[in-house]
Amino acid sequence: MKFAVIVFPGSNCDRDMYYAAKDALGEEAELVWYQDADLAEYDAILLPGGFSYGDYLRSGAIASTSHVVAEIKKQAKKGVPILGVCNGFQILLESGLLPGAMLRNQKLKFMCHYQELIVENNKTMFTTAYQDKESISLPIAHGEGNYYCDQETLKELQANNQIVFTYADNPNGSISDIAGIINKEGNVLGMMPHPERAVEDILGSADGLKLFQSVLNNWREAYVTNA
Amino acid sequence: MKKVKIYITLKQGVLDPQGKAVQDSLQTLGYDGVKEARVGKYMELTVEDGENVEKKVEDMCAKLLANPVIEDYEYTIEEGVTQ
Amino acid sequence: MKKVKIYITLKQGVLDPQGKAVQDSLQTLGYDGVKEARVGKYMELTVEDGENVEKKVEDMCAKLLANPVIEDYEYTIEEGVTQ
Amino acid sequence: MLQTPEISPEKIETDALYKDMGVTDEEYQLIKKIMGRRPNFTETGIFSVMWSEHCSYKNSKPLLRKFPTKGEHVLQGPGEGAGIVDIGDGQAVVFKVESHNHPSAVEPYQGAATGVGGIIRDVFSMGARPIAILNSLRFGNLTSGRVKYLFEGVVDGIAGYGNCVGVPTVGGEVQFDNSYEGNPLVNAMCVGIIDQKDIQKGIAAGVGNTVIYAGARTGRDGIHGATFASEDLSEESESKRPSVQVGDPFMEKLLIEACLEVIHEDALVGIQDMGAAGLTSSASEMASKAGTGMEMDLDLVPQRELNMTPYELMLSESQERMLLVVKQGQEQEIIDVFKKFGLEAVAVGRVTDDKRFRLLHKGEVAADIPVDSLAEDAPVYHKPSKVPAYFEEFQQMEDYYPVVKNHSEVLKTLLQQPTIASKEWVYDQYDSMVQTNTVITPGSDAAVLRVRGTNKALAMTTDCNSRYIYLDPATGGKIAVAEAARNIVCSGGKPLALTDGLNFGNPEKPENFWQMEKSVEGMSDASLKLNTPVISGNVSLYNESNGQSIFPTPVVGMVGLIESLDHITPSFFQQAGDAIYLIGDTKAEFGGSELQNVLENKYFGKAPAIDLDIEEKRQNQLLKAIQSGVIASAHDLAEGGLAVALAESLFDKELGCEIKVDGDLTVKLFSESQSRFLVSVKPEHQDAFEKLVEDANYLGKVTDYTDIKVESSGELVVDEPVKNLKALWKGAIPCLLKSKD
Ligand SMILES: Nc1ncnc2c1ncn2[C@@H]1O[C@H](COP(=O)(O)OP(=O)(O)O)[C@@H](O)[C@H]1O
Ligand SMILES: [Mg+2]
Repeated sequence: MKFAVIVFPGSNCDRDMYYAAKDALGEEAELVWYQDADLAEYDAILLPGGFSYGDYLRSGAIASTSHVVAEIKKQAKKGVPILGVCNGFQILLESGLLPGAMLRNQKLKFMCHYQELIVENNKTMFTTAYQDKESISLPIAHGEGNYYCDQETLKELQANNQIVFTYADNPNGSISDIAGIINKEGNVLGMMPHPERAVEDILGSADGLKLFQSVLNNWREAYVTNA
Repeated sequence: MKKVKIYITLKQGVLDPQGKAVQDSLQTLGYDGVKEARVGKYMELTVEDGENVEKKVEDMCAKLLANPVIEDYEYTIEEGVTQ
Repeated sequence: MKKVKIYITLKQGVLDPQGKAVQDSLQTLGYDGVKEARVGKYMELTVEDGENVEKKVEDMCAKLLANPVIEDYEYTIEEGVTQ
Repeated sequence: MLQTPEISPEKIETDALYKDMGVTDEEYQLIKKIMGRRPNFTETGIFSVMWSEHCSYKNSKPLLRKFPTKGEHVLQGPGEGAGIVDIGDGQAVVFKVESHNHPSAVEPYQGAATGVGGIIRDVFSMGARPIAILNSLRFGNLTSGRVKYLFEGVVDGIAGYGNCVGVPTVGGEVQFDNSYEGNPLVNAMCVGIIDQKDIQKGIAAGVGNTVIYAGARTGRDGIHGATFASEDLSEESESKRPSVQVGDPFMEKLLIEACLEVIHEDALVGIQDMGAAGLTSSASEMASKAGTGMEMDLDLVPQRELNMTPYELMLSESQERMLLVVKQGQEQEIIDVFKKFGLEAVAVGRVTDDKRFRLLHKGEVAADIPVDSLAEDAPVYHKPSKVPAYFEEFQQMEDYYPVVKNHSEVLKTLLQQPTIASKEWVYDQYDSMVQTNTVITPGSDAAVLRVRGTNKALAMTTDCNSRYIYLDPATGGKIAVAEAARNIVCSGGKPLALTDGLNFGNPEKPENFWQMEKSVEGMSDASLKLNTPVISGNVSLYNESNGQSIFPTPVVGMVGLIESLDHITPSFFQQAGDAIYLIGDTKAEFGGSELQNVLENKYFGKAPAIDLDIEEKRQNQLLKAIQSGVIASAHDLAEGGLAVALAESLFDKELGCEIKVDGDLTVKLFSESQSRFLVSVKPEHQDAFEKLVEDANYLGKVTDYTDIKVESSGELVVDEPVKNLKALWKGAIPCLLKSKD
C-alpha cells in the first residue's frame, strides 16, 4: 500500500507520519510537497500535524485554500482513505471536508501529554483493528483542539455514527468530548490526538499503530484479496 | 488605494474562552464593571482602487478571512487613504 | 450599559508575520490588489455605566488589553447599547 | 518607528556620543587609531556592537580560556555556532546554550520566543537538524504579579516558538529566588544531530565568491540589542522597548528545511545565522575567520521598512535571517532551494582579499573597517577581582543547623516550594514529543531521545543550583557540572560534553568578577574530572536590577550518550517489592538548602562540600550497574534532600515505600549533601548491585499500598498517603499563579 504524506509549509509532524507508515507499518510512503500535487498514484492520503502557515489567521485556514486541497477533495470523492491529524484535522474542517470548526482550548493553553480516548466506532476503515469502546492512550499536542459545531450538526454526527473517538477526560472543551470524526461516506477521518506518535512501545504506547493497520487491512481486503 | 477595516467576531452562542479570560483578568484588576468581554480579530487591508472593491472584500471575508461556522464579519472601506 | 469597542494593532514597524501570511494567501487566491495586510485584535466590552468610564477603559487598555511594547490601541464607547 | 538620525563624526567625538552606544573613551581612541580617522556614525555603531560583551566576550574571554575544551570525541569546540561531539556511526551531536534575559524582562513572550529561535539557528547553521530544546529559567518569587506575568509570558513564548517550528522542548529547569525579581533569566539550549560529513562552518572563504542573504527582511527591530544586553536593567530600559524583536517561527521552520537542503549543494562555502548584532557580526566574523574581507551593497539587502539607513541595516536584529557564502557563478542553485520554500535569497556582496569590511549604500562607501579589528582583535579586559565580604563572613559562620519538629509537615512544605514543586504546568505547554524520538519526556532527571535508526539514545539536561554558587562559587561551580552529569548518568548515559550559560551581574564590580572567576574555575575542575569538555557556551553579564546583582548562575547544559536503548533508566520507582538504596554519605549540610530558605527566608553559611574523586567513582559505578541491568530506577538527590527525592520517586506510578533511617533524622531526610543517588533494585539483583556499587545503603522497599512510611528509632516519623503529597506537589505552581497578590 502506498501512502502520501502531504507537506505544507509549516507542517512539522510530516516525518513522524511518514515513519509511522513506512517503518512501523512497513508500507510504502512518500512525503509530497504541497505544490507537487498529483495524488492519483496513492492509496491513502495523510495530512500531518504541525503549524501550516504558522497557524496564522486560523489554524488550517490558509492551507485549506491551496491547490492540493482541491486535489484531495477529488480523491476523497473517489473513496480514497484520508486521515487528518491535529493540524491535518483543522485543514479538513477549514476545507469543508468535515463539518465543524476548532476553537482555542478552553484553558487557552497549548497542551501536550498522553490522553485516554474511547473508540466510539470501530466499524470505520480506520478503526476495525480496535475493539468497540476500547480505551486507548494517544498523545495530544495542540492549542486549538476545542471542537465546535452547532446542535444540528452534532445530532447528525451522532445519528450517523460519525464520532469515532472521544476523550475519556475532556482536556480542551470539545463539544460532546469529541476527539475525532469521520465523514458520512466513511473515508475521511479527522482527529486531534496523534496516532503516529504512538506506534512503538519505546515511545510510550503503540495504540496508534492499530489505526494504520486498520487502513492497511481494509485496503488489502478491498483490493488485494479480490484481485 | 483604499483602506479596508475588517472586524471579525465570534458568533453569538459560540463560547469565547479568550473573552472570558479577559473579563476575569479585568475583574482581578478591579474593573468589576466589565460585564462581558468578547475577543475577535481586526484587520486592515490596503487595497488598490479598482472595480468591485466591495464585492472582492466580501468574497475575501467569506472565503478566507472569517470562518462562517463560528465567526461573523463586518467591514468598512475608506477612500483614498494614504498611510 | 455601555458598549466599548477596542481596536488593537501592531505598532508601525513591528513585524507582523500574521498579516504577511494573510496578504500572501490573498494574493495566491487572486486578490493581487491587496498591497498590505495587518492583523490585530478587536474586543467588545460591555461595561456598567458609571463615572470615568473613559478613564477606566484607557487604563484597561494600557495595563492589560494591549501590550504597549509592540501594540497601539484605539477605542470607541457607545452609549446605552442593549445587546 | 523613527529613523535613527545620522550624526557627524566630529560631533560623535566632541560630544562623546559613542558613550551612548556603550563605547568607552579608551575604546573610542583605539577605534580612531585603527581607522586612522574619526569613525562615522555607522562605523561607530558597528564597533559598538562588535565590541560589546555579547559579541566580543571582552570581559569573559580570559576566564573562558580556563575551560577544558578538548576531548577525544570533540569535533568542534567553542568558536562556531555550536559545539559538536562524535557519537559514533558517522554521526555527531551538536549543541549550545544561549541567553535572552534582558529582552525577556522587557517583553517576556517575544523575548523568550526569539531566544529559542536564535539558538535553533545556531544549531542548524552548523548543518545539523535540531532535535530538542531545553531551557533554564530563573524568576523572582511567584507571589508578585509582575513575576507571574514574566513567568507566564516566558513559558508561553518558549512554547509558541518551539511548538510551531516542530522541535520538541524536552527538558529544563526553573528556580525562583528573590535575586531574579527584576532580572529574570531565560536560557535556551538546542541539540541537533548531524552526519559528520555535513558539518558546515561560518566562513567567507574564496575571494570572489558571492555573499547571499536569506530569510526574513530587515526591519528596525532590536537595533542595538547587543549593547542593550550588555547593560544593567533600569527604569530607562523601559523606554528602550522598541528594540524588542518579534519572531516568526513559521519563517524559521521554512529556513530550517531550506538550509538543511542547501548544505547538500556543492555551491555552498559557508553559512552562519544572523544573531546578536545581525548582519554586522555574521558578515565580519565569517570574513575574519576565513582571513578574507567582504564588501556588501546595502541597497540589495531585502528591507521591510522604508528609508533604512546603513546604521539601521547593519545593527538590526530582525530574526530568521541567514548569511551564506556561495561559489561564484553557482548562486542560482542556492537561490532556487530557498525559493521552493517561499523564502527570499539575494546576492548582496562578495568576498574580497583585502581583509576589509566595506559597505556601500546609495553609491557611497558607508563603512570601511579592517575586519579583524571587529572580531579576532577586539579588545580584551582583565577586570579586577575581589573576594566579597559576604563570602568571608559565610565561611566563618558556624555550620547552620535547622530545628525541625515535625518532619512530615516539613516534607509537605518543601514539596510545595515552587523550585521543588512539579513543573508540569510549564512543560505541558511544550510539545515534547514531535519528531517521535522522545523516550523520556519532561518530568524525569534528564530527557532521553533515541537516535533513529540506531540502538543508541541521547540524554540531556540543564542544571545549576545558583544558591550554592552564591555561597561559594568554586564549590557551586563544581556542583553544577556534577549535578548535570548525575542527571545524565541516572538516565543511563555517559556524559559527553557540556555547554555553559554564564549569567552574572555587572563584571565591573570586582566582587561580581570574583564570582565569575571562581565559578569558572570550579566548573573547569569538574569538567576535567568528569571528562565533559566545554564545547560551547554563552555569556550574559549585567544581570542586575536597581543595582542588585542576580545570584551568579552559570547554567550547565549537558548531553550524554546511552549506548543501548536497554540502558534507558527511569527516575521513579517501578514496582512494589523492589529494594531501595541510597548511594553516598549524608552529612549535616544545610547552607543554601531549600530547608534553609523555608526556615530562614535567606541563604547563608557554607555550600555543601563536594569531592570530585568520590563523585566520579560513584557516577562510574552507578553507570556500570545500570549497564549491567541491575538498576530499576535511579534519581539524583538535589534540593530538599532524601525526603523530596523519595517522594518524587513515588509519584509517577503512585507506589508507596517503607524505609528505615537512623541517626539524626533532620540530617538524613533534608540535608543536601552532594554525590548521592536514590536507586531501586529488583530483589534478584540486590547481590549483584551491592558488588558493583560501594557506597550503597539499604533503606527499605517499594510497597504497593500507597503510603510513604519512614521509620526512625522504632518510631514512624513520616506516614503520608502519596496521593496527598502528589496533589500538593502538583498543585503548588498553578495555585500560586491563580492567587491574587
Ligand atoms: N523549564 C522547563 N522546561 C521543561 N521541562 C522542565 C522545566 N523545568 C523543569 N522541567 C522538567 O521537570 C523535571 C524536574 O525538574 P527539576 O526539579 O529541575 O529536576 P532536577 O532537580 O532533577 O534537575 C525535569 O525533567 C525537567 O526536565
Ligand atoms: Mg535530577
